[in-house]
Amino acid sequence: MSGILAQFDTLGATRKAIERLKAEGHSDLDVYSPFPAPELEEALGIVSSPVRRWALIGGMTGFTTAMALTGLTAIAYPLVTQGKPILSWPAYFVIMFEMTILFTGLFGFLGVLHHTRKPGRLAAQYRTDFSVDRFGVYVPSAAGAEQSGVESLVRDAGAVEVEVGV
Amino acid sequence: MNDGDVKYSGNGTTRRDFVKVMGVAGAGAAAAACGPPDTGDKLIPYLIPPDDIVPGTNVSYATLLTGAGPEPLTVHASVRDGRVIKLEGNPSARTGTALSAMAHSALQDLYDPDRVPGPRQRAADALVETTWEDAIAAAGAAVAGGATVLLTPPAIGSAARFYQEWADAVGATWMPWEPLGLEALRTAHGIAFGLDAIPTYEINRSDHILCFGADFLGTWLAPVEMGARFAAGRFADHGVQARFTFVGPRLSLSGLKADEWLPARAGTETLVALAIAREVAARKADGRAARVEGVLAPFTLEAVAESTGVEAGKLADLAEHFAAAQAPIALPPGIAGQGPAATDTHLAVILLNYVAGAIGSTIRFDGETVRPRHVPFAAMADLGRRMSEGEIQTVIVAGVNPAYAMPASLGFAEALANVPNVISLSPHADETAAAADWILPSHHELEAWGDGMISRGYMALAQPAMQPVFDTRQREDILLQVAAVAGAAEAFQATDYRGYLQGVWQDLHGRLGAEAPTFEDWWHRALSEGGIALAVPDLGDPAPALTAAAANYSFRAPAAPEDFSLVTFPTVQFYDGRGANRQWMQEFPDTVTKAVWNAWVEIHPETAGPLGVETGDLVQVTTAGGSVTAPAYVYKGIRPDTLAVPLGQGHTAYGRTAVGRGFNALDLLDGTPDQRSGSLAYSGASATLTATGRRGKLVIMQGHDYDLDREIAELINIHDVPNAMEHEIDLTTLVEAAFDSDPQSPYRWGMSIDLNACTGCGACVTACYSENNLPVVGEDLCGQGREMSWMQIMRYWEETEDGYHAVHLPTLCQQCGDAPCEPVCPVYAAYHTPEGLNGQIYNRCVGTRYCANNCPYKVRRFNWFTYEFPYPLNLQLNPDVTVRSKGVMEKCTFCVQRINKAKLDAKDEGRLVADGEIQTACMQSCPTQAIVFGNLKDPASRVSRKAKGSRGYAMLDELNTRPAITYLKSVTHAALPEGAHGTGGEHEETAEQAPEH
Amino acid sequence: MTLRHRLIAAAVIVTVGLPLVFLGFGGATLDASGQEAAATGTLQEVPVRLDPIKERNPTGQTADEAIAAHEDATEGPEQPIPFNHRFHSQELQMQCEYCHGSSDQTAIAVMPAVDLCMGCHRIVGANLEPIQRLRGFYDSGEPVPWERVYKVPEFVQFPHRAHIRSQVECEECHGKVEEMDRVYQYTSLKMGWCLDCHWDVGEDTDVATDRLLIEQYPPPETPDERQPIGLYPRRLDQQYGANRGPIDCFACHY
Amino acid sequence: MATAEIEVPSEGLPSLADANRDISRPISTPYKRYWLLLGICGALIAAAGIAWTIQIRDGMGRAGINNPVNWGVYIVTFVFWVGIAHSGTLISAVLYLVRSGWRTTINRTAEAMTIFAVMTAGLFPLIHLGRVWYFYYLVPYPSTRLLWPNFRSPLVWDMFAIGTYFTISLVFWYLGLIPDLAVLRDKFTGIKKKLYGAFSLGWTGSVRDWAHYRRLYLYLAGIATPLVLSVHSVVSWDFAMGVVPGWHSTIFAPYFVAGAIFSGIAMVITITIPLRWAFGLDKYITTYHFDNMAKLLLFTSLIVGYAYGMEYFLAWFSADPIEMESFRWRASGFYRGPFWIMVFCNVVVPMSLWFKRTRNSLKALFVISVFVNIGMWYERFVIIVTSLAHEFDPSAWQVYTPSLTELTIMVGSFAWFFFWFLLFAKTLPVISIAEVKEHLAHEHEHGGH
Repeated sequence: MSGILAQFDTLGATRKAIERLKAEGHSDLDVYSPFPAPELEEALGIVSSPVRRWALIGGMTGFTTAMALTGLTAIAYPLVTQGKPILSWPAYFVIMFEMTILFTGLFGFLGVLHHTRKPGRLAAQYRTDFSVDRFGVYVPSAAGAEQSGVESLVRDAGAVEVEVGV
Repeated sequence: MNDGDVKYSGNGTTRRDFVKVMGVAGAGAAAAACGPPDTGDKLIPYLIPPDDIVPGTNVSYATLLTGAGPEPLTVHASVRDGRVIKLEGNPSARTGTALSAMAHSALQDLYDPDRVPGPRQRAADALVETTWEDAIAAAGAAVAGGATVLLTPPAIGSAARFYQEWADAVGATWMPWEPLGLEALRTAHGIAFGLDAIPTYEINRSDHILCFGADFLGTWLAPVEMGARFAAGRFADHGVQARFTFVGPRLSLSGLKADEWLPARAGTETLVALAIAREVAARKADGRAARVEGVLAPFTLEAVAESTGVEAGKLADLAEHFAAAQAPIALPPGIAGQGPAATDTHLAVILLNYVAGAIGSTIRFDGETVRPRHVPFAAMADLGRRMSEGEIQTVIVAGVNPAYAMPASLGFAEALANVPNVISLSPHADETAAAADWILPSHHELEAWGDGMISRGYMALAQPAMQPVFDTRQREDILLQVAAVAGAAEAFQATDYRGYLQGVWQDLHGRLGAEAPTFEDWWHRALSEGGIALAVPDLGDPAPALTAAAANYSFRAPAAPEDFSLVTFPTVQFYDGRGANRQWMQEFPDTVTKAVWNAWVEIHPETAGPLGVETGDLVQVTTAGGSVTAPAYVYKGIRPDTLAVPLGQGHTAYGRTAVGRGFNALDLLDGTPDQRSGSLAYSGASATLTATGRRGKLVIMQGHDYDLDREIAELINIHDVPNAMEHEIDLTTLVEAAFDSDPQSPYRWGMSIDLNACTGCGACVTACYSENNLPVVGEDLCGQGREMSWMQIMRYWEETEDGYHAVHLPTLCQQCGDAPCEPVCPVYAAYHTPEGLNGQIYNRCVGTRYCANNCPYKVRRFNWFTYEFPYPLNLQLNPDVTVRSKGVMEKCTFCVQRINKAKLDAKDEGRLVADGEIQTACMQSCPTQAIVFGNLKDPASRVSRKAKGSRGYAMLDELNTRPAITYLKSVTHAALPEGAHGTGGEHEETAEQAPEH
Repeated sequence: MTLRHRLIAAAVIVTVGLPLVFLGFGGATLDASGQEAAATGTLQEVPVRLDPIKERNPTGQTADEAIAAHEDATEGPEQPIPFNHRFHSQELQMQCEYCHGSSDQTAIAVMPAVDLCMGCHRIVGANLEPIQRLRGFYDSGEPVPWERVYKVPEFVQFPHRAHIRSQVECEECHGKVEEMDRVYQYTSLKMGWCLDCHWDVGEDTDVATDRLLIEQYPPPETPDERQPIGLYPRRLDQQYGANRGPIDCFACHY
Repeated sequence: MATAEIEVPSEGLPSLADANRDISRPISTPYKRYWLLLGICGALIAAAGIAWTIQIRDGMGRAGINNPVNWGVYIVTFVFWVGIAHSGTLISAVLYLVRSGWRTTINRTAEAMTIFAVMTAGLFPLIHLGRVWYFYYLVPYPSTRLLWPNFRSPLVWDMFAIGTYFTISLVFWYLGLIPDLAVLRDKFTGIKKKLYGAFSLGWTGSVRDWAHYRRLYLYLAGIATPLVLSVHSVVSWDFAMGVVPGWHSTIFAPYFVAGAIFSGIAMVITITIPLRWAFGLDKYITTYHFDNMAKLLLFTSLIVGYAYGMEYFLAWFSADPIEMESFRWRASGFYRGPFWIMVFCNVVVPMSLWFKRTRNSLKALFVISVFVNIGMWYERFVIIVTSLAHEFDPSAWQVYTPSLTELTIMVGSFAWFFFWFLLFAKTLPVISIAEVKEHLAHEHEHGGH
């Protein structure tokens, strides 16, 4: 274990540190934040999330499932009410709409679980302060020579606390 | 349902034995979902298979009902597995399959849980069980003691002969008695023509019916037959129909159908009749007119108008029209018009008929009508006196209930207590039985043998339709056994009444002559057909001459009452009170007020207003006879100076259903008889009215009295009939449209209801109860709007120019082609069948009640609770129809069980269901044939032709629900306000009252 | 991680499974009991009209064996009198209709009257103990309280006559009674089981009615354009076209 | 996120750590009154349970409903709760989409309210069912009957709409909770730690996770918005699809949605004010938030008032005598009481919100919101009961008065709702800590230099 964990207490400092580290060629950083911070995502270069695809597939599945459910069951035992067609799509559309939304949401959630590897264990480098007010930047596998460089870099960026060999 | 040919009970034994077994199994089979005993997992076979019965199928037995209201009816008792489950008119009878509500309810009389289960004996104040042997012995001893009186209902036929012979044999007096009797009518005809007869009123041939109070469509003489005649006379499709004028202080059920109403003060109908007779005579100026000139002279229009409270002008118009009529007919006062001078009134009407030429044309003495003679009320009053003076040792009361039906002020009940031996042969624990020392319960009519002449020359035969429900015996058998003990056995050859009956019929058979069939065949044919037509002797002159007595008759001027004059009237549901023990009748909305489970006092708005009395407020009515406090019903169909109360409620015994409901109107009568005929004065007593300021309880099944011009109940003037149609009811689009029924289905079931023919008698409503296992929910639930009747008759007022006119609207599921109730059901419990019915699948229903909300006609009924059918009422349940339990929606199905059966029969024979093959229960029992059911896809079917008629309209048409029911507009001679269908100015004010019910 | 995978698996089942389920709405098979499967199974095997006599080949069971067999049988309720159907219908070659006669006229099952039993058993097997008990019932005027085997729910109207008229074999619903020592409920009587036939009755049961109907009411040339697949789709149409058992709810439930 | 417009006073601005502490304080602090309230709720729920049991045993007759008026207090209360359920997701989703930062402090409470309200509403379709033991007939599953539900029935739409709404709201709410659960996990020890840990699914706040998280949150907000609108539209179609005069109207969907938002906001206010006081969250829920909510309340009140007027206008404009009679009777007939209560509470009272002083006085706001809640219950009563009581066939007219059973169950439903809410308030942060931190952080950055 030769990672370096630096803790910051402001968004700005964290962001600076990340940018410098990336400039140094450290791409596989783990950054922790007590609240959603778009700035840090930018700094890390995260542009989009595959969750969107999950949601799309979910929505389509929901729609088709609802279509199958309403249409096929209507034909399965065709019974007439008030002279309405056996396949009263306008009426069935309500069901399709609802199930589209239902599946979109559920699939999206599954997507998030999948991509965030949840549920799962806490990473070794996680510190409870991260859920209070600290930002954490973890540089994994910094080999001996680099260690000092990274450490000074983060301190320089304004790290309030640095652990080596995490 | 009638399964093909009618069976007769060969020798009674087979059915007896099998009933021993099936009685039980049957109960279970029927009691399906409703709780009471179920054979559960046992299959009970016959011991010995009866020759004429297939289990699970109906067999009809032709028999006779004499106790169901004023007219005897031959019926088919539909028997399933040994239980009578339905009564239907005998198709071969003149009235066809029609029956009255009261007749249908005879079933509940038969299955009354509170019938006397076996012989009873008085010990101290209680009636305790005893054995038949002891009872018979005691009765025999009592009879042997002499000074015996036998009270029975009147009869023609073997029974009459038997009672007389029995009375002679044991030295007793036989008094046949009928509370709502026709003695006054008989007496009047005696005076007028020296005839002791009841004529036949052929109103079907008349073009002007002038009624002086007789409720001929409800409770007088022959409602079912008269209903049919009336409908025939009022058939309006050709733009002509009989004018109908009603004279009297109160609009009865019949009055509601009248084109015009002359509200004459109670008791002054006599004067009206005489005045009109005088006018008619003046116009006719023929021999008959001359004959009565003298007696009519004093009754000028002015004088009469003065004392009757009817404008002379109206009288003149009426007389004018009546004189001009081709076949006029004037109907007598009936019960409600039977005052202290009843004979005078009747005689006045007879004179009117006489001068108008009705006697011999529309009123015939050679007609079918025959009614048994009976002792007048006065004789009963006298009997009461003799009883209280101890002249009577023994009274045997069989089938009448004097302790209730005699005005309390005469103290008949007290007098009974003064008789050493009171022996009741009544099947019911009625007031008289309650006062008896011994009760020897007799069979119900449907369990007994009997016969009777129901119309001239037609001898009807009654046979037991089922094994007795309780430990009872044939009434006449009891008398025979009693006679035997009293040592008069040798007077009779026959040992039981069946034998006696056959003896009598042997004699009849003897008269037939040579070419007659053998007695056995003849007898069996009579049994299966329900009777035999006998040769009618020549009756002489149909238009007899007026006697001198009548020509010089001195009419007494009716006494003017100080405060109010009281009218007591019989109702369709209770008649003289005998209907009160039947749940169906208690829950039967009164034909006029739509009140249930109670009795009321009818008050005119102008009278109620100043007193601050509204419908449901308690008022006190006091007369010389007594005083009652009862809820008021504010009714515009009554004179402001008149109060009207219904007969038949206020029982102190007679079973759980009857006891303690409303009041007994007879308590208000002081029992003054009419001097000449000895009939009881049911109207004309003077009464006082006081508001108690308290609120009573009167449940009215009609929310609001006006249809607010919503195309619900339609009334048109006779002249508009040809062009009455608002827009063509195009049957092709109505039935061909795929969504009304499957294009490939040969059937689209439909119905047409002729509002002009409908008299509101309610036979259909009760028929539906008995066919479809409808539960009875009781007064409270009715008050909460939870009644279960699939068919209700709404009574809507329609304004006319100088008054109002009632339209009776039978409301049932309209089986819409485009039904709002169907698509809202989440589970397809409500759906559309390929034959155009609105299916309602009870076992699928989860009870969201959305369908009922969405039904514009409000004909769906919800089971708020699981309703009980206390034994033996559950024996009446129809096994072909599911008994619904709590949480299920139900409604009229057009008797789908009958439809399905007919379809099976048709398939067996490889044909389509024929027109008229299926009769819904309501159609079947309608006296006026106002209801026609059939296949709308068959353009030749009766219903199709009716629906195409010019008077046809669909209820709430603008909703485009495409109902399968086409109503035919009611027609009146009265002028209607421009454009209006009768909301009049009432709209605002009446709409207000509605919720307060 | 395993939980995560389970979750995802669940999602896949939902997406793929549901439509499949709805496609397979043939239904009864989905949660039908084994009995139903058996019932439908035998349905195909049953030839159209069998000559019952030829069908039956006696196995030489004796009366005593028959009684014992009934008492030892495990399926179905034990009867108050150990009546052995196999013995009567297979050994003695009696027809169903001999005892259960008028089923073709009525809705409810027709049990033979004790009188009918006594018709033979006054003499036949009079010495057997069960027969003596039967005689006891007869003499005392008591009916035999047979145990009910088949019970259609109260809210179902089942007319035997219609099915017999449509030439449905007794054994299609009641099984090969002639091979039962003690009669047991052979079919489930579930709605789905009824519909299996009502939807798919063969063409050979065409009767006059339906030809007549088709002549009088030919299908409309132009189907109602208001709905894509016809407002009353095939199955409902054909209950008139051929001698289908109706699948209209109101045919059985009212 | 653009948060500049937030005007939280920079002075005495709580630190991020304060936020953790303050917001999660109630979870650790014991309150006597809390348990008392919980007990009362429990008792009322038990009473309602008994009432329902009796009704199932005896039949629907235990309720006061009758033939023309087949739906009564049960459906009224059902619609009422569905309405309450609306503000929650609305505030969260819609305000999230339009980036109104002021939602932050109330969205958690509002969403919780949604979920519990739907849980309450969902009971009533069952309670009002004549044969509740057959409710599964409504569920589409392959059965031996080979029968399926009728998807043309608005009631089935309802089932799907409510079901979806509940599920999505739950996901939305839970997703928002995860980071806060992580906070609690780190705060506590022992069993509490384990529990919160389990539910936080091992959330670390890794920026990558935040990315997925924010994406889904956005989507959920996106789909929840049309969902909110659809759900109450579907509920309104339960009535609008009927032919009943007074129901059969095209304005019902927007009318009901507006009404739902109206009642929802009112309920949020009714609940947040005592909550704020009890948990001392003045720093986080400020008059600024209430002012905004009050404005929204006023606005929806105007819409609802407009709808009332429009109903009458349409009745008159249609020139349909039946419709006209129905509305005439609604205002002047047997049920004029409920009608005028409705008008007073929903249209007259909220007009006081035109004044800033009222909007900023929490007492006044509380009273007004309670009035609105009452008024909205009566609105549903008026729509459902008066329409049914006065339908097409005059002879079938009949009025309805609620029975004791119905009222007990209705009261029980309120207890049931608050029971869950109390549990929530005591075990979960009533304000979204993460979002609060987000804002505070930015404030510090800006306020800092």
